[in-house]
Amino acid sequence: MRVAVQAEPFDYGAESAAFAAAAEGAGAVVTFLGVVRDNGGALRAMEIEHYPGMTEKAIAGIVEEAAGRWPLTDALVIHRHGRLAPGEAIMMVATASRHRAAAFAAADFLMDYLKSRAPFWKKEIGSDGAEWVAAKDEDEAALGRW
Amino acid sequence: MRVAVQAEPFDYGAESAAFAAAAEGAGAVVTFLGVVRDNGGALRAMEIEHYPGMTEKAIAGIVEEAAGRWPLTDALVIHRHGRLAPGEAIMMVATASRHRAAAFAAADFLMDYLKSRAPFWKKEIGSDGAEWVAAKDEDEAALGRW
Amino acid sequence: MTEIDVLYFAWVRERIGLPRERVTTGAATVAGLVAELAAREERYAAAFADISALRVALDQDLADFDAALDGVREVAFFPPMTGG
Amino acid sequence: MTEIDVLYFAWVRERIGLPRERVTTGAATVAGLVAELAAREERYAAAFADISALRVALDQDLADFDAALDGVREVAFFPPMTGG
Repeated sequence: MRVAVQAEPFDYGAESAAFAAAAEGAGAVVTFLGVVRDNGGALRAMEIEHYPGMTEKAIAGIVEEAAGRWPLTDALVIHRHGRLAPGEAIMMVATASRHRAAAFAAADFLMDYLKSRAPFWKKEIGSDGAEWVAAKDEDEAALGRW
Repeated sequence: MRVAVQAEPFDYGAESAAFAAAAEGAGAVVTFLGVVRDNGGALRAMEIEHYPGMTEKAIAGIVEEAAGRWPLTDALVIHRHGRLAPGEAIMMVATASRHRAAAFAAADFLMDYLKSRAPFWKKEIGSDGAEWVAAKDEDEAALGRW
Repeated sequence: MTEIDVLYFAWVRERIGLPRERVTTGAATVAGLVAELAAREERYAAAFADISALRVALDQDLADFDAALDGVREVAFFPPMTGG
Repeated sequence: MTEIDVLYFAWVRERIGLPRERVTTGAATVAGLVAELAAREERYAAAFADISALRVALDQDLADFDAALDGVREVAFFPPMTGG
């Protein structure tokens, strides 16, 4: 299980390949990659603020919760902070399990919880100003699925 | 949208990276990788038989069905046939969409349908003989989720 | 009477002992064709003993056993699929 | 009276105008601390005007506004999170 919170870009292909290669005994690997959308050209940059110290702790807690609910052989979370350009990767999640249902459910769960329970805040820098992204009711509601 | 049915190995990391790089406008990419489990050392090889001609057609139909249900910006299915060793990648699926829920649901859907509706048959070659893998009731039941 | 290509996969292929053959049949439906094949020899009877354990495709599309063979050129018999 | 580090993030930080400060307080609960802060200046009052739009963490764990401050060394206020 690995959690990385970093300003630097990460190599999604290389991380995915290394995760799969290390997933001994797993029959199923699921990955999720989040990318900054350009909103039809209106977005110049995305600023991601976080709470150093709490971020790593919160994500580790979410991963632990997932590992308690599904028989995972491994899990990975990488989340960036700082200034990102449209098209750049924000974060990725990977899960490995013997069976596909557990790998899918755990990755989906991790995303729902990272979205609403890890201390990150997104600000969109557009051509006509900057705005904090508002949390969506549907994101909070999604937690009720688990 | 790309479908590949092949005996040759594929490069999961490179395929994932290329898929993500081409996913213009998508905010979310989900991949699934299926790997041959070694069943605690009891498995020597996995033979995958398929129905040339129908296989490509059936997978293309499943991908089309997924694209009709969720707003996908792209999708990829690679499935191998022939003789595979434990630890080798059998197949992968990738989906891209603006939002994570659609990317997750479509990848999960593709896996359920590829499992039970694409003409592949697995045979496990063990130290004490060979046996065709039986379809599981739960795999057929999984289709009812959609 | 028409000529149809009949294909077998996985354990159906192994039980019958060949991957495909050309069959001359007067059967109107898949079930009729199955009855003709099963009557041929013990290995066919064994392969078709339990229809519920089999699937059928007509010209590479999944079909039912009561489907008509009208205009069909290729029939395939196989066990439930186990891809993914 | 005890000393507590108070941290602000995202628009709470922007509205108050600083990322963290050391606060001397006699408040027993988070809600008590919020009342003290809101009474200070207009920018604090603005930041804490709608508590339902805020979240709080005590020593880096999410908590409720009626939680006690007993032994807490770090309190953070921020809007609902938008990670992922």
